[in-house]
Amino acid sequence: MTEIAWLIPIIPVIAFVMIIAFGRRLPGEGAYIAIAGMLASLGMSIALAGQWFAQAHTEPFSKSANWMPGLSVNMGYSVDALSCVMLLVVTIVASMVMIYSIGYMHGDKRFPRYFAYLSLFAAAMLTLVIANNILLMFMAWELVGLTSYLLIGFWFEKRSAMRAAKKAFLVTRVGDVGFLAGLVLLYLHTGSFDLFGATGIFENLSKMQVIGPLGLSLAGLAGLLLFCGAIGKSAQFPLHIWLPDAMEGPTPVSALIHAATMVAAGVYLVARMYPVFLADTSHIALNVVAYVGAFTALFAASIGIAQNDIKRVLAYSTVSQLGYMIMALGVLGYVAAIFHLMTHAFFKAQLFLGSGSVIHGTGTQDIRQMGGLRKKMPWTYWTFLISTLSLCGIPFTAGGFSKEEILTVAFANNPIIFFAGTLGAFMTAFYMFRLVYKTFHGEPRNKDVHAHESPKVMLVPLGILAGLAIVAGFVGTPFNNLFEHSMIPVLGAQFAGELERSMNGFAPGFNLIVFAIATTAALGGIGLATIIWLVPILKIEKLERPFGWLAKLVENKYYIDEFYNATIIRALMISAAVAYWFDRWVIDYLIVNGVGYLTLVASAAWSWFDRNVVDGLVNLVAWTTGFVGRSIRYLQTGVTQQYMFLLVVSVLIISLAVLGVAMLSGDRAEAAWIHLSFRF
Amino acid sequence: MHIFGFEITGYQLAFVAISGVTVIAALGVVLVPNILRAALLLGLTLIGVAGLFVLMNAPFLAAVQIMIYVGAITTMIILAVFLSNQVMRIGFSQAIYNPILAAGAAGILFAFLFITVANSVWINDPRNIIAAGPANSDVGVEAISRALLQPYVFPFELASVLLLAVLVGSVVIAKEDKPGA
Amino acid sequence: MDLLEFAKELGIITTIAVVVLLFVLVVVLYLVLKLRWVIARIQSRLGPNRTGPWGVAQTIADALKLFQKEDIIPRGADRLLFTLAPAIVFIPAYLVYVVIPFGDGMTPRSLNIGAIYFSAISSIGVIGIIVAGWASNNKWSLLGAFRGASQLIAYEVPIILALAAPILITGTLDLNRIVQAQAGGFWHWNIFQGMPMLPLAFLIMLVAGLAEINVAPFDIMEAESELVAGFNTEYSGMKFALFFLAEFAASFTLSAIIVTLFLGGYQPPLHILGGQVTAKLFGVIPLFSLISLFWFLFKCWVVVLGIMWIRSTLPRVRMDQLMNLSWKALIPAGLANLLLTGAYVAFWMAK
Amino acid sequence: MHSAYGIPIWWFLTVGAMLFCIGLMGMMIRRSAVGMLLSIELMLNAANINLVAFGSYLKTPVIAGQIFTIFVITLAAAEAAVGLAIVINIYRLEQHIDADKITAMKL
Repeated sequence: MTEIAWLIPIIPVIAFVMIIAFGRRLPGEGAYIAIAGMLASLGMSIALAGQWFAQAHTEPFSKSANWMPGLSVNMGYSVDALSCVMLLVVTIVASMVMIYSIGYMHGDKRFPRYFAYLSLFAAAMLTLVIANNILLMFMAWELVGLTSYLLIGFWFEKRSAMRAAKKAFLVTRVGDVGFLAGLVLLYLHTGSFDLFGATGIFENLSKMQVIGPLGLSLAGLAGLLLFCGAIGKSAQFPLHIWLPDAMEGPTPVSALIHAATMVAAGVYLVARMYPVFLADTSHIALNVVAYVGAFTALFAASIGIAQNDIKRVLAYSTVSQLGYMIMALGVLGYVAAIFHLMTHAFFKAQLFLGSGSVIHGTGTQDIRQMGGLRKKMPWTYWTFLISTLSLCGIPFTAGGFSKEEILTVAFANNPIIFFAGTLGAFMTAFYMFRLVYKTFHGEPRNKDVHAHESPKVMLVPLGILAGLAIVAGFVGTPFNNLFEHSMIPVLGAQFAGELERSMNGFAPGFNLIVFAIATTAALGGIGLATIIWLVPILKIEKLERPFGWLAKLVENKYYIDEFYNATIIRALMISAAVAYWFDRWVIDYLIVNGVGYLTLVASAAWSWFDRNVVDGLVNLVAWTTGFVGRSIRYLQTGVTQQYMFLLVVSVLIISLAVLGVAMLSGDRAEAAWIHLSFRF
Repeated sequence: MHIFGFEITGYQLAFVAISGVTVIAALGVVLVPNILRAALLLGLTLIGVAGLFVLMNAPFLAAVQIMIYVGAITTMIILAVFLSNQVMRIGFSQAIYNPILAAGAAGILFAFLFITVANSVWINDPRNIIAAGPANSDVGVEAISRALLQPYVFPFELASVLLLAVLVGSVVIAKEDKPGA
Repeated sequence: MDLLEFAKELGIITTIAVVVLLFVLVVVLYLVLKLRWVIARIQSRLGPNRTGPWGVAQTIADALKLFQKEDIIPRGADRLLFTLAPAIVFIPAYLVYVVIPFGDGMTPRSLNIGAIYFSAISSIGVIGIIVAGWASNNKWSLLGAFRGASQLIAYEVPIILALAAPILITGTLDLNRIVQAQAGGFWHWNIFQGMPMLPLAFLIMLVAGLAEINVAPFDIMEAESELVAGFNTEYSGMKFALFFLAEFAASFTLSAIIVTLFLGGYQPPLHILGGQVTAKLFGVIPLFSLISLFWFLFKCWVVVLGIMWIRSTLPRVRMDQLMNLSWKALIPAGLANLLLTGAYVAFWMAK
Repeated sequence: MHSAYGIPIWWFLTVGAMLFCIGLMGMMIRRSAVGMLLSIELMLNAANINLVAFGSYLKTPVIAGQIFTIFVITLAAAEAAVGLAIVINIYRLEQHIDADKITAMKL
């Protein structure tokens, strides 16, 4: 199997080409081709993973082909535990989403193209996870971004979808610049794009131990640059703004790309390049990773509480959970992060597909319009609830195991991160159950919405994924962590040792304190949500009187629902609103206007004055650019001959300049040029 | 044999003759106002370049040059000239206000190149090689075909894909749009 | 190579050129006469029989008449190109003779890329035809030239494809070595090798070659009933003679190439009929080359007769039929044939 | 046969430079688009001469120079086909192929 593993990404490519070429003439208008291809890839992935884990390999299998002789640029694939797990996750979720999409996209006028895009995305994603070469990874990375763009903007007649697609593409591109810089840096210092092998990047990281300014080592710098890419793709603060908007795409796409696979690519990238981070003796890079992740986790969770669009709640939840994984990577929870990536892929894909089923059934995305759907959509409800429990980290669900492992590692390494993680778990449970209660419980709030259960072709994937949301966790229970045994050797002997040294001999296992705290946090969140929305013990009216100065704002009932539920939540609410405001105005506004990251941090001091000054500077820059552009646009005459003439004159000027510099600097060899010693 | 104190070989004479024809024909290509004659002169230039290839011990390349460049590309250009009905268009571009300016720029660039080329010390200058005897390996058809199918097979296949794309693409571009189609 | 050697080389080249030119002239004179005889015989009439014994001097008389004719350049014609065009057509047709192995050791100039040289040089002629048609400033001429150009371009491809098959089998581009590889009896000739492929290549070559030298049934570029006389309508006298010469020279070249590639070149059909045996019997060494020259010319004569037979019996095809035949039949067949031949060489001959 | 024939390499390079500069000049002064295509072919040939010269004049000649030239010829054929198709299309649209007047891309 390992010899033909390269076929796994090729099959969807073939499906893509077939659907693009023949479209509606294929069986099922192309859907069956795409699904057959995906199932074939899934079968091969299962066979590959089964063979790999059964044989207990330690060395990654890696094979390359040379592109062009003379250039040391290879293309190849590698198989190890990490890529096996990623292959399984991608193929399973992609198959489920494709099957689901038959029902969801039924009757769409661009139905075949949708499946073509999905196949292309799957191919790119599979290439990304199987590549053994960072350049190939980068290409697949960009291709994944392209398909994400195409699919977010799938209904491009909608102006908002078009804008969201552009936004997603451009915002992730900011991070990609970092990624590109990082890979160039790695190439310059290790002389290779390959990951494995004696000449590969990982074997030559010792060349990058040079300590630079701020005590940052070269490896750390490369790691941070690569992490920039992960920030963009995995929607981490401050580049998370594209992901909520990406919900404009079809819901199955959100499930596949913006919940389960592509956004996890950032986490995968950091995990794949983990030796680079471990080689960073200053440990700055990993700390940055940890704090960015933790901040994102809390920040996004607090926004999620205040959202009313079912997909946006899930989107912020995704951002928050990705922050969780990134945070785990930062505190040396390498295995825990990948484990959470896997479980999250299953239950979050399920949640999105479930929400898609709800949207399909009710025709709206606003949870204020829903309510009482439990009876009308029992299948959707129960599967949704299972995944929610898994996401909240209830013990003995997949999410429970993975979240607990992350917290255990954080507990051992960094108390601040541990605290943040616990708080995040609490908030997650709170807003997820708010979502469940408002959507499925109580009475229908809008009589115009006539909900109905979705067709079987949509329910079956929901069921399978919900099952996985429970079962998938048992590969990594704290008592017998099969996952860890196979994942640690991926790093190679040297770095696996490094990881253990860094963890001071601490082996994550079952830790009663952590278990108790995590479970309490999750149950606490659920409980708080219950007493507010399900069994209204905490009455909103009672809380109105002490805060009368805000009473005028709450004349609208729905508004009260949002803002005045309990005193404990009030602080959270305000911070959520503030964070939302911060997100909307400071980050969105300034980045879109091309101001850099530093300006953003300065603006975070909530100073309007600052913002005006910076804005003025920005306008000055823009004006200067515009002025220069206006001035030199007369050069663009559209006449080829004039371009040619300018080209020749420029070449002459450059040659003269080079010559002049050589003569002035007294370079004898160059200066001899002018002596005209012809040798006829 | 010595002429005016220089030692001159027959090959050098052949070189001078061929390159003289080539360069004069090339000048004609850019200066002759009648575009059809310019295209024919391009054919002559290309044949001259093929002759230079022969002098550089690359006869296969010379044949390929004649077959593809002269036989195919020049024919295609002449047909395009007819189809675009622009044969007798006389005069030069007015985009650069004076053709002399363009000629001057190109001339200065040539002076640069010439001084650089003629002044450089070429380590394998034939005057160094001739004393040591010929240093030739089998630079023949077989070597070319081996190189094409072994180390360069990827670009070779890529070139075939490119040609296919060009075949389809140029038909699509040049095809007249039928109304209603 | 010093200058003296160079001068000597120039002398040899000039001699070869003159000899080949004379040979071409003689061959063309004979071919024209023979063509008229053959067509007359096929049409049940006598043909030229008055000038000289059996009419053999007829073509010489015709040639003399042509040389005396007034050389007309039409008004409005591009004088320079009008004058150059016959030369552009004739010179490549004449240059091809340089690589043809007429007999054992009787190649004017043996090149190791002979086959490619042949297709490269013969592809230049198209330009002359187009130029002639345009320079005449006559719509029939221009139409004839366009037809000719599209026809020649279309049939260049199958010829090269067919050419490739025997080259693959013998493994060399040198025409001399291709002939040598076919020594030892007619069953060694290329046409009987690599069984279904090379005969097919022979057929493709023959059909495409007929079109390439634009004789009936493929002579639509000078179809009298449609285009007066095609691209050479306005030509007369010496210039017309050059076109005429080039056309017949090309038809001999075609048969020579077919003979070289497929019919064993100068090799005798049976070993005992070859020069070596005769030389041993009579102890006369120079006979050796002469006998091989005889066999070459004999085979060419047979092929030329075949071509004349075809051109005098088949009706002319239409323009669209002509194009379809090349692009939809000959080129696909040639490609498939090339593929099969490649497979044959790779999998059977390697053993 | 040896690769040198007594001709110094810079003779070839000079011819290459001449053809290149002539082609460059043609690009600037030719009015019709077909004329500019002709000039491009000249420049490509100049590059070919240099490639083959460098390949042949090494102490052990390398085949790469000729291989690259073959690729260049291939690309030139492709470029000419597409370029001429575009020229014909432009002629159909504008009834002329004056590169001076084709300035739709002008800002």
